[in-house]
Amino acid sequence: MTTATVAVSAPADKKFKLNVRDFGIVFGLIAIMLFLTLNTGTFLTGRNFINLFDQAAIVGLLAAAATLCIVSGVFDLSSTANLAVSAIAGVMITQHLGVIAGFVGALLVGAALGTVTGLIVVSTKVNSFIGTLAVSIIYRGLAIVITGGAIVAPLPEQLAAFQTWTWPSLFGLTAGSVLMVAVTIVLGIVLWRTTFGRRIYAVGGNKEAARLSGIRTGSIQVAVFAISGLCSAMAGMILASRAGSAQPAMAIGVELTAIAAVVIGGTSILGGQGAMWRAFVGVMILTVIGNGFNLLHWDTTYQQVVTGVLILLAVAADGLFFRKRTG
Amino acid sequence: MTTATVAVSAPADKKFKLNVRDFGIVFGLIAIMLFLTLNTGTFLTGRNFINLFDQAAIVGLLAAAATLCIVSGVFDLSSTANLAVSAIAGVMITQHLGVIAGFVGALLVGAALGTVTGLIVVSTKVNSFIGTLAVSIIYRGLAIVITGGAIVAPLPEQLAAFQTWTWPSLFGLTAGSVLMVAVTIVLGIVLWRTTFGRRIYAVGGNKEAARLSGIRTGSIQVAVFAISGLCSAMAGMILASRAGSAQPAMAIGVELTAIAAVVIGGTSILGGQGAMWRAFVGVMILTVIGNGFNLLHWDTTYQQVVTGVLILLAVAADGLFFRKRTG
Amino acid sequence: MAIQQLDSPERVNRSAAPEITISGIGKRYGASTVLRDITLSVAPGEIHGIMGENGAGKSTLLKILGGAIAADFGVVKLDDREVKITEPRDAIAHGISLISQELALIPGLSVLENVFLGRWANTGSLLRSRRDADHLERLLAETGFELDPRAMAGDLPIGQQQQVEILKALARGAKVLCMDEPTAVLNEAEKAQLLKVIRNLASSGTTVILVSHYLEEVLGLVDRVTILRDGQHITTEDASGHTPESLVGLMVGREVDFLIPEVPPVSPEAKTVVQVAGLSSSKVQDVSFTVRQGEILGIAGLVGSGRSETLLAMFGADRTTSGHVQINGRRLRANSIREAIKAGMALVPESRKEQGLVMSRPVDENIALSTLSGRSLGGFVRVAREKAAVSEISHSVDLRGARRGSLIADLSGGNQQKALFAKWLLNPPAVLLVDEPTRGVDIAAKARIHGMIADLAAKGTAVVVVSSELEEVIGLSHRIHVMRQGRIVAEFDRNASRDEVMTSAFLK
Amino acid sequence: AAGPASTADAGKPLNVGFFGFAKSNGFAQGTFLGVQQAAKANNATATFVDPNFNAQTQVQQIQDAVTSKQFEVIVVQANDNQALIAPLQQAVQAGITVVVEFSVIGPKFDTIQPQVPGAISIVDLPTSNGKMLGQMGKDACAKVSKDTCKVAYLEGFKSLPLDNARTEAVKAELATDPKIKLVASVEGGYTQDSGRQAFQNVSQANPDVDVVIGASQAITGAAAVAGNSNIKFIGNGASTSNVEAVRSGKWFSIYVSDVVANGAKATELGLAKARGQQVETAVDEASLAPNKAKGTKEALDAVNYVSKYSD
Ligand SMILES: Nc1ncnc2c1ncn2[C@@H]1O[C@H](COP(=O)(O)OP(=O)(O)OP(=O)(O)O)[C@@H](O)[C@H]1O
Ligand SMILES: Nc1ncnc2c1ncn2[C@@H]1O[C@H](COP(=O)(O)OP(=O)(O)OP(=O)(O)O)[C@@H](O)[C@H]1O
Ligand SMILES: [Mg+2]
Ligand SMILES: [Mg+2]
Repeated sequence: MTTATVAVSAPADKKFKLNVRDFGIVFGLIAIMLFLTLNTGTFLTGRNFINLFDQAAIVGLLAAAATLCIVSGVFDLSSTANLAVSAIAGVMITQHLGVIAGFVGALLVGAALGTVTGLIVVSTKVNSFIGTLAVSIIYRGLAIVITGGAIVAPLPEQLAAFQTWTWPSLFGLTAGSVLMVAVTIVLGIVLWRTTFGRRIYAVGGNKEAARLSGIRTGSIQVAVFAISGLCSAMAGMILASRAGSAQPAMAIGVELTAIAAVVIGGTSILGGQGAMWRAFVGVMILTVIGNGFNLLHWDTTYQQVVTGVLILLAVAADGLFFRKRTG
Repeated sequence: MTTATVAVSAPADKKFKLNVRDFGIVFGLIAIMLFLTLNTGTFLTGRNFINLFDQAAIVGLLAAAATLCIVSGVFDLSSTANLAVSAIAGVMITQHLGVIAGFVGALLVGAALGTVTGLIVVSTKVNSFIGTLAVSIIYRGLAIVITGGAIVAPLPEQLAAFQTWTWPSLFGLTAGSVLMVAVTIVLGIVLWRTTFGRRIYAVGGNKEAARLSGIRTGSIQVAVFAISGLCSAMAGMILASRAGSAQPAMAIGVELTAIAAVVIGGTSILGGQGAMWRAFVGVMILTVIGNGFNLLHWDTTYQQVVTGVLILLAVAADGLFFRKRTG
Repeated sequence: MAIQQLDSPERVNRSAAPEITISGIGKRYGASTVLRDITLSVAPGEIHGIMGENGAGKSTLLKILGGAIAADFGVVKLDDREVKITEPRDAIAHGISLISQELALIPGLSVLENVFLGRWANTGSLLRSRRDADHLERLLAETGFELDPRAMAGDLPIGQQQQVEILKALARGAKVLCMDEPTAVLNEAEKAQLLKVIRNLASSGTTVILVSHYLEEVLGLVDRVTILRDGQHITTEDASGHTPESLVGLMVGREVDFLIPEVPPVSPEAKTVVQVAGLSSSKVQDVSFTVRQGEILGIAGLVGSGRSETLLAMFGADRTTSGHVQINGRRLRANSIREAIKAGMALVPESRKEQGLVMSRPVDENIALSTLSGRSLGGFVRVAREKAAVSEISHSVDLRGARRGSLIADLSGGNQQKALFAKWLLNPPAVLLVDEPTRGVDIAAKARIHGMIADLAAKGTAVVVVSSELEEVIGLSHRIHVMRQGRIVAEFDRNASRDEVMTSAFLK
Repeated sequence: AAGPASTADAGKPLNVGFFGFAKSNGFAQGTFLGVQQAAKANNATATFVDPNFNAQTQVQQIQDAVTSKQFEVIVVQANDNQALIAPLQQAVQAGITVVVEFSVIGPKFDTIQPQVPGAISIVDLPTSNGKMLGQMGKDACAKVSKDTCKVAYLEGFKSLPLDNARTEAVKAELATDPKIKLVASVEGGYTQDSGRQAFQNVSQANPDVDVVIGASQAITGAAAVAGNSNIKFIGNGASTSNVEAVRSGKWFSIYVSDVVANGAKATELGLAKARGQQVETAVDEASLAPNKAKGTKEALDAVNYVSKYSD
């Protein structure tokens, strides 16, 4: 069986090429950042980077969760509806039991709702896209029912503590940004190096094959939805903390931005492929484009056209030049 | 070869079962309609059906196009952005060349933009979900650029003619509703009985197999995007006709409703499966739920929760009871 | 669940293989009964063959044992204890591993990760890939497979994917191995190696249940053989008393002539139909040959030698870098499948699932797909004509199990292969390229496909056959080219011996 | 950061950033007209920064404007009443003059006082807006010669607290008149199409409805399907076509806000403060509108009111 080795020829060369290909989208991000550094005096400042991370916090958390979902072969369009409900629950708990209980409560509610979403999707076998869309309508409705459609806010004396997540912390970044970075790293390691992560890839790559290998595909997907719920709750907590209040319409539509960021980063929406750093790069590309526009003082009339073209260029370049083999 | 006949036993029985399974979602729609008929005096009236069809016209047109796209394996998230641009173009042409030229122009612009979207997606090989999302940002931007952000309206003396699509026609239905029904039927036949339709299924079901069968997979998808653009333009024309004007923010987000309707009807988002009548049933389920709520005089606070639950029930029932085999 | 707890995988590993008894197993899909009252038992350490025509229910039976699908009736007993197998994980917990006909690898994971899928070595939940890698190295040494542990499973040729599946079962310490046509996608050398592995496993106490259409292979390997026909158990007998002919008699219920038919010699004045000149692509270099009217050219070679790529390049499906193809003196535009089809070329590709069939569509539609325009009027499909043509061709390839509107995915593997063949014969081609034409079809159908290829040649079609079954290539072809590393390295006439061809394929 | 004192020089040209709802929105364009006029008159330039109705984008734009120090004055129409609090506080701290225009920013919908410390608030309160809509509903019902007057209210969005606050105010005001029966209160949204759909359903369920109140875009859609009925329409908003509808007698009345005047006033206040002057920090926009925002035919005719925006 000597011929079997033909395919493994010149491994060193191959490996290098693979790397360049795989990181194509990073060059896109670097190119945009370089352009902004050269064309504005303000892009490459500490203050601006603090802003960038702060702006990326919400989408970043949702995109990290969306990466797990998409890699495991599901979409979670209910994430921002869950965000609203858990933020509202957090504020209501805060009113009665204090700020810390409120934050913990928000996270528990988020994880619980995520689990419920997962159980619904897995047990009814409905396509996750439509299933979570329906669930998101239900959760938004729930948010209206429990608030009566009004804004909820912590008691005035709790407000300062409640706004913890807007405070500067590590490297001057807001606590919310730090949380986002931490969650991205932790979930990145989970996906990359744990058995759970491997199972996520397996379920998303070929569900039937995973099942035939004895993997409980349903449990894996429910767990992924639960984590997604947890991340939504964190994002909700940060948003509520910034605003000092919560309401049913929070972050409508941001779930799509998060999915867009994940895909721009290069994770396949077909499942079974992708990585956490890709979500982060995708989020950063979107954030930097918006930021750059504002710093460049360009006429915002053309902003949308240019934003669209840039996203297209980034994704197309990645596909055309760097990852031909999957084409 | 006597054994060949064994498998064809009891064909009558078999055929009936197959049908029930396939039409599961129709029973969901009938159940909702029956409930409304029994619980309101107003649901089962001619006037209300005229309203229902009128309300379904826009989503119906977009869902018909979305069915072609999804069956052929692509998403068109740019459809409502295209809708806005072509409606605006239609109004502007109307101002200079008259109403008929305006309508024809709108359709041409819509088809042309759809073709451009298709060429971009096919030639850059980018995933259609993210590609058309980027394109939709560009088209919305374009709409702002050409209008300067303002509303455009036909000249006052053109208004009456421009509002043709709101006039009652066949069976008292508005002309817009009739157009929607006609387009659904025509595209349904295209998908069901033409070589083009067969090719759409093949490309969506297995692109490589389609290519090796001599099908120009790229051309098929571009054609599908062009048709999608044409349908968007029709929807835009009806919307502008109703409003007597057009503006860049028209119908934002309705593309997702259309996709939801398609999937609720039972077309798989994986491509290669589905049918046009499913889109129509999906659109009708969504429309009837909204309509029913208002007729029932229920407290609208719970409307969203109930809507979500109903959608979930309809889709889950279809999956669980009627189409087990594809699970 | 209770049983699962009693028999933890570790305990199964240490104990010997159980005696398997199945009784009264039945399975229905809608109104059609696929398995009816199957009762048989398999002794520990036995190699048990299961044979039958395409659609007889062999895969269904194995899937039930492996937990991939649940039986509607009947029970499975292990060592006289009834066990409930409703999910693959139940079967795995009892030491039963299924290697199904459609391979079940995760394309985006590496060989290493696939082999230990679901049972990776770990501390807490962090992976310990080093330990897995060592384990895999041992398994590779035991089996003699040569695989790169880091290669992506999706990038491997199908033969190596099959090896990964076997390693996967071994890594689980399976005591019962259910293999559904494992050799169908392998070449001669790989086949021989696999049979050796199976024998080793059996001699160390593993039970093997094997489905195969290769009569000699089965007879040379198994202890006993069970015959299924139309979902029913016909008989279970010792293999030793049987000949290929007697087995076929049991399977089909009548006599079949399954020798490769004699193809008439090419007449000396037959025109050259196909001329391939210096064709090169990323996978093949400077391939040139001609095929005359009524001639069958066979291409032999090892996995990865570029045989399939030669056909794909000729058909315009793989991008060529130089060279060209002429049909009847007319030079084809490079890289245009449509022009190749228009010139009368047809390609039966090697992978029916990836390249051949649209699984989500009905059988009829699949068969008619490449010849749509010929049976349409003003863009509309002429359904009645299509139906007539399809049912005629289905009959002549002996396609079974297709009801009105049934999806191609619901057919048995062998019948899918027949549908694929039918698709390209719907319009009789002037040039027929076939890649592994009889992969997974039963002996009778194989004879029929061979007969059809010979018939087409007799009527003047120029045929190029690629097959990993040397008998098939040698038996069918007038001439044989051998490929190695993307080049044609030798040419033989039809009197060549197996050994001659093998040697030239291996030679460095 | 630079304090207000450094921009006190009256002769120095200043930059005004108008963070409107969206460029594609006629209301925001009308406001921008006023912003431009006031900027020109006060030695300043005005720029429309377009978030396209997206609250998160708007947050980002304000943060980035603080970083790039592009504007001395920010006039903002909030797409979200809470998300903008934090970035606007940053802006105030960075020495930028912040003017909150039209939409309240902060959790309270019943006060015109600025809820972002240090900002100027020139707003249209949803509660007083709702009360006025209710009053006009009562006026309309007074002209209905039946024992009970059936009113339908087309709300904005149930998920928006601001809309809900307005809805509550409308309902409370209508409830003070025993003759009035509120037969429906449903989501009517802010487009003609959503209004059309809501009205179709409402009138199907209540064929004899007398008065319909709602956002003027929604009312435009509703009136288009109502045809020549006797229904009295009351719209919340005063675009050219809305004003025309009232003055021609097709609609009963509208809630008028003079967007150009509002934009101009907001900009004047902002520029004055940036140049170090003392200015009022809480203005009720209804007070800038003709007839305290009650746009009946008589009131509009009396001042020969012409709207400066279309929607
Ligand atoms: N999901 C399904 N739905 C309906 N019919 C099915 C399904 N799966 C299998 N069948 C039918 O069951 C019968 C037995 O199929 P099975 O795959 O067990 O055959 P097989 O003996 O393995 O044949 P082959 O040799 O071709 O692999 C066939 O007639 C097939 O069409
Ligand atoms: N997905 C792939 N990625 C990388 N290389 C590949 C891939 N598929 C095939 N190859 C390489 O292409 C060459 C020829 O492929 P292939 O195995 O299909 O040849 P073949 O002669 O048709 O063999 P067989 O038909 O027995 O599979 C080999 O060098 C093989 O390793
Ligand atoms: Mg089989
Ligand atoms: Mg091959």
